[in-house]
Amino acid sequence: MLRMRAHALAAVTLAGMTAPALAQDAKGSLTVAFAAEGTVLDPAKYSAGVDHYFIGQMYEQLVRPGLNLEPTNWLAESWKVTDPETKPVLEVALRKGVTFHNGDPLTSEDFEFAYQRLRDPKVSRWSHLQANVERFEIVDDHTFRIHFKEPDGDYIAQWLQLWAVPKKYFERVGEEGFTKAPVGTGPWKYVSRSVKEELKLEAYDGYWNKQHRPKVKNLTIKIIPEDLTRVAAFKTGAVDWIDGVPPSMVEEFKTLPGVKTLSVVSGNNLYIDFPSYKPDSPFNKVKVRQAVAHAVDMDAIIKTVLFGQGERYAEVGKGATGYDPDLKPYPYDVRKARELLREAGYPSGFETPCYNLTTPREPNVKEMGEAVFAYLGAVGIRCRVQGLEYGAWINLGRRGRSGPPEMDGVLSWMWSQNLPGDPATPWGGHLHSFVAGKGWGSYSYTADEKADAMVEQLKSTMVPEKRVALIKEIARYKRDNVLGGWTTYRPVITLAWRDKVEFTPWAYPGYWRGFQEIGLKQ
Amino acid sequence: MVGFVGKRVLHGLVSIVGASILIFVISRLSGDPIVLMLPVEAPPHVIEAMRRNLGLDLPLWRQYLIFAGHALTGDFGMSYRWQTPALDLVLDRLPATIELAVAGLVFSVCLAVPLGVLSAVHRGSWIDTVGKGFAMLGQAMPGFWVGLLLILVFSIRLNWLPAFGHGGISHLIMPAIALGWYPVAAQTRIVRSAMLDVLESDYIRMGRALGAPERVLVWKYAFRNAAVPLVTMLGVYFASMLGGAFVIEVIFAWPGLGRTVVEAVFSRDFPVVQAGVLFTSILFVTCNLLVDLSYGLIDPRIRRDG
Amino acid sequence: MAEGAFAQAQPAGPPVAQSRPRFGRVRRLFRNGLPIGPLLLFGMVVIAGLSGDGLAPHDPGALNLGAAFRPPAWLAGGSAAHLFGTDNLGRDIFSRVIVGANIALVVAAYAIVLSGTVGALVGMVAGFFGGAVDALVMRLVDIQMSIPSLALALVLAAVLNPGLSTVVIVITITYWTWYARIIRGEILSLKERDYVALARVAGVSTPVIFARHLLPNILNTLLVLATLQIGQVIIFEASLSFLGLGIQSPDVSWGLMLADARNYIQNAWWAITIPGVAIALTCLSANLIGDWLRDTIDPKRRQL
Amino acid sequence: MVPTATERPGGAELVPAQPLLKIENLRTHLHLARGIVRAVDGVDLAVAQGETLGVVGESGSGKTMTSLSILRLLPKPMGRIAEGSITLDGTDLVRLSEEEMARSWRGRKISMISQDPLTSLNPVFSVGDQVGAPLRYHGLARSRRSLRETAVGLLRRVRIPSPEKRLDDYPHQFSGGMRQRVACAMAIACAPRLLIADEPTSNLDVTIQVQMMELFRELQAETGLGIILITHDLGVAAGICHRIAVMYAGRVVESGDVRDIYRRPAHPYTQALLAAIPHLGGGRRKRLQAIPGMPPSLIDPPTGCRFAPRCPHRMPRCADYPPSFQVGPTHKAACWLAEAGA
Repeated sequence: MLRMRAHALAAVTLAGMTAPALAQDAKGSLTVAFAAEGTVLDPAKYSAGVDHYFIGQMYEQLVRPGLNLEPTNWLAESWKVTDPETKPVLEVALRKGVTFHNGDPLTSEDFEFAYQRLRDPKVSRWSHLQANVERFEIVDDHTFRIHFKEPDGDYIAQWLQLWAVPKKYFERVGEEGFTKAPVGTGPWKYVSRSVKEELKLEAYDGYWNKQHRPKVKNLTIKIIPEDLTRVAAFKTGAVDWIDGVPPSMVEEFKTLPGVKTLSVVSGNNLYIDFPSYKPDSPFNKVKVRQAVAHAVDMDAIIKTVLFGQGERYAEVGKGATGYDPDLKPYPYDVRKARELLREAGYPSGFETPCYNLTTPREPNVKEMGEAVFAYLGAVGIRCRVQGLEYGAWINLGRRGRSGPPEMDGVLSWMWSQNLPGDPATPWGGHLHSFVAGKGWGSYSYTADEKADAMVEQLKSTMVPEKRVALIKEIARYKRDNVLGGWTTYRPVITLAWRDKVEFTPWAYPGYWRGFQEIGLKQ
Repeated sequence: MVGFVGKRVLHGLVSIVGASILIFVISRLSGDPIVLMLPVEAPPHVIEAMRRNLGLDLPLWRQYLIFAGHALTGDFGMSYRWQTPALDLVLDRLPATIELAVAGLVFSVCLAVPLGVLSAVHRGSWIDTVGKGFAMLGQAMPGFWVGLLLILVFSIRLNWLPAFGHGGISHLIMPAIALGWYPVAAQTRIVRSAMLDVLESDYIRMGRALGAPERVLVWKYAFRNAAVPLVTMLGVYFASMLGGAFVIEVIFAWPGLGRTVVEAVFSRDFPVVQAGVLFTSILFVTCNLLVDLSYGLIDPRIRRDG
Repeated sequence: MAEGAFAQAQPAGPPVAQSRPRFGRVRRLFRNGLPIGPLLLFGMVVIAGLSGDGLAPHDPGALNLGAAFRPPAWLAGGSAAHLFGTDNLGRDIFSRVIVGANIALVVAAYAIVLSGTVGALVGMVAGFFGGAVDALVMRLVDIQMSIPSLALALVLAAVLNPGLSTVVIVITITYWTWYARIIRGEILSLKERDYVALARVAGVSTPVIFARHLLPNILNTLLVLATLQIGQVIIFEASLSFLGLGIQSPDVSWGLMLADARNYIQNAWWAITIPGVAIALTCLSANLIGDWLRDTIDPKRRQL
Repeated sequence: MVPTATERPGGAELVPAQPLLKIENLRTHLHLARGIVRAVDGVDLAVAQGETLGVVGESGSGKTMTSLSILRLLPKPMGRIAEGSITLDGTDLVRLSEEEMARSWRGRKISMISQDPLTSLNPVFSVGDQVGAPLRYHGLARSRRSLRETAVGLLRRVRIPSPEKRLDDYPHQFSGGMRQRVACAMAIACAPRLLIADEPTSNLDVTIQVQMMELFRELQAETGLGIILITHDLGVAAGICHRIAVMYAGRVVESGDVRDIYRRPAHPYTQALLAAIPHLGGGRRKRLQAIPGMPPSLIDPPTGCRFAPRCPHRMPRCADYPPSFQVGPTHKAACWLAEAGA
């Protein structure tokens, strides 16, 4: 039974984790502002990353990335996977002494209950993630096993999927009651919520993690989508912490007296895709795709259009599983790009539709798209630009659907690899070729047998070392042949808070907006 | 009186039902919501299951009948995005929009009435031109632009007013200005020309002949007559306030129904779009009815033969 | 028996064209002269619009990342090359304002012509024939009027995949009721006039009655309505573009420029002020011309 | 009680016992775009206490403009009193400031009843409120309750049936006649010295007209009120006026006791007016004579007698401006024909 070497560190209980630091009761209150709002407060009903902003404050998972993104046991005291290559069994030993906000102790039944709800498509939108799980076995109050039908690398990559939800409390108050008064094990207890306006939380005194816990009593999260208004709220002192400092104001915020800022990668990966699977399309030729990779000065775009709020990456971002520092993105070289186009048989370039997302899902994504298309035009790939708002953009990108005509040109797209990041699922969606009905390549414009084989193998690789090696191999192959699109940048978000606020940033859950450790200087 | 009310209520109901059908059909055509709800990597069978689950695979007319049936019992379906009953979402947000629309209307009337009266009393003088100019300016500037400039000046630079959120009066000032300035020109014009007529009337000259001070004549006896035509139009202006609120709420982070519907349209959240627009039109129809009934209060002649 | 100044018998609901003998006299006393200023201003917008990007010194779409956020020429750091400065992507604002005028006029022209014709036709039919037709049309108008215009526009724009043609269609669908309601009122009052009744008695066919008697009067009102609508259409398009459902880049519209510039209000206040001023001046001049037209041609229409 | 007229030696105008109102050489001009209209061009009138003076003439003869001059309610900014004096109880109203005129004269000492009862009452205020208003304007109202009582008293005085119940009704709930009575109540609310009635009955049918005249007579008898009755209807004037002044083109062409004017009209215009009144009975079927031609433009009025162009007895002398000749103790006429009888 091969112990998880990479996670050996995780198996050891972290030093000092359980040492009972003297937790004096937190006092005072703090108001923060988010640009976007989590929709649901029930982890099983989670639909997109933004939901983490709220769920991440009140609920917890078995494992999570630590302060420098290394896997850290959280609600799990220890866990191991046996027979990872044949019939894997995940055994988890729960941490003792953990209680829910209403005082109920955390037991294996709670996780079985969470598992049952995550499997049910009527409740969860991620039921397909439990597809490979055969059964859930409760060994005792603090130990349970998950038996897999076949190896499932993704299950491990996404922090063992399960969120702690109080079974007895849920069954007593029912779904309706639970959404009105949610209970979890997290550092923050639910107080009240007004959709589109604010979420009020209170520090949970009985929180199990004495070392990493909030140092302020009341927290109010305001929702202010309009950048200008959010900045005004911060400057006028109405709020003490904001996320999403507009890129154009980051320099100014860095110089503001009494204000601290933090610029971190948001976990989303942006790229430009093109129909390389279509034989009659110019993008079927690798030289044309390489020409695209050379044609755009992404560094200049990041500096001016994004005000430095972006980080170049080649296939896998820094800190993500399988990051290969030796794999460099294509350099900006207009002469090389034109030469490649000539060799590919397009001496005077060609016309193509270019689809740009106009809704700011990431800051300045529209302006970035316009800039990229302008650079392509400079080397001869002349764009007929069409702007699409989010709903239309998603509908256009999807493969194998009825409705608007198939995407037939250059498309500005994005696919989050989460934090710290694991490319397996995204590659399954846009590197693997599109296979109707199988769930592979739902947004893919690539058809390459070798890439397909490697991605399918990655799906079933649970052994961390093998997983990292395979990711590096796929990344190199993907980069050299510019498959699954050309990777441009990973957006960087900037948070800002006043000196009086003590804030230690945790990446996940909440994509840096988790207030695991926040307080007021005494 | 009853016949008149009955007919109006019937018309209102027809409008509301018609509006619900119109919005139901149009929103259904605005693309597939399932793809926006499920994660990008959800497999096709999960998508099909969700579509069946939500009944989106049924023919359009059957979907409407189901929707209408449920709506009558108060069930407007679950919001695709918020996964809470759409009705709760809408009813939570409706008061904020009403508050903003009323504030906008109050601002515009409080501006249009004095402007209209003064420019009528001092016809041709500089007050007349300045008044009209100020009112015309409002009609020439998009509300959202006014909002942005107000935030820039009063919130960021001068830090007098909170730039966002919902709370006391201070939160209402800028949104009300941004929303209310637009119809001021039209309202001023109505009050001004009504006032011009009234000031030349016999009963005003009679009042003057009896020694009434000019102030009493203008602001008591003349004004109430001039207010009648404006009141008749209040219903229409309240509707334009509701319409305008959509953009203003987005800028001022105002937790109103407008912003909810705007976001629901972008995320193809049909239940919320339907419930939101339906309640806005119910609001509009009721307030029109109230304005019609309120004629009697202002204009006694209506009471007798109304 | 001298007739009373005006009998204030208020019909239920907003008064349809209520004639006021005394009123006409007051207005004519104050018929203002030709609005020179607005005509000049609007003329400039039309010239800029018709010239497409002929007058524009730079290519409005050309990015120049190095020259982002250049202030207007008259400010420190500004250059004559960019009269109104540049925006966040280094594009010349002056050229974009000129091309924006083109889009504004195109949208206004198409939208007004379409909504005007549709609205006028429906209004005339409803007014002239009355009865069931009139009731049906009025219910349709009521239904659409009970949905705030922007909400309807939003849903429509999401259906039709935003762009210039969508903006025109959305505005037409929103504004035809405005024309229909007013033209119907006009027809109702004209129908009562004796010469129409006489023509009908004399066996004149309906289309001829329409053409000779009703149309000329309607044209007056339509002209006034159209000029008054220019301002509203431009603002409506700007609001749609601001929400992201109006004109899409690479097309240039003033509303879109405002939407793009709103995040840079700190670094480039001119980027958000100048397009706004362009909208304001165009709408102001259009409204003033509309008012002047209404005062001279058709004083009774004061309620518009 | 008909006031006795005493002879005033040499005075062109026989002045009644105690002159309430005296208008001397009044000229009121309207400055319009197309020129200066000399609406009132040298008018002399007088009204005694308790006397009713009828001012008769076609429309545009200046009678309404004269009444507006008395009240200083000329249309702003065109109307202006160019010359002359209007003396009431010894005070020349022309010299008074606007505020003073409003505070202590209009509605207090002089008040007016206008022509059309339908529009002379404010449609959106109750009758009680409007009748009480003059008392409020002039500070005669002590408390709300006493104001209501006074208003009820006033309405009773003008013969409005069950006034207590009707106080809170609105004008549209009253008939034309009733409304004119309410207007009358408003006019006499502060016990004025002079009442100017501008065509008070022309919009009423005959039976109501008679009642109104009866009301005026009663009020006059009770309070010694001076009344100026402006009308184009000689029949109505005959019924109530003690003295008549006939105006034509901004001038008083003839004035005198009602008996003198009706029996011995000295001025051709007055004769023509009288000939235009249909007589009941009177045997001979006389065709009503219309007066040919139109009143002259008042912007540049013809020199000499202004009635000359339409006068059947036109003489070369008429080219000169005829002064007022004394044709009887209280009877004057501005016509060369009358010179013989002076």
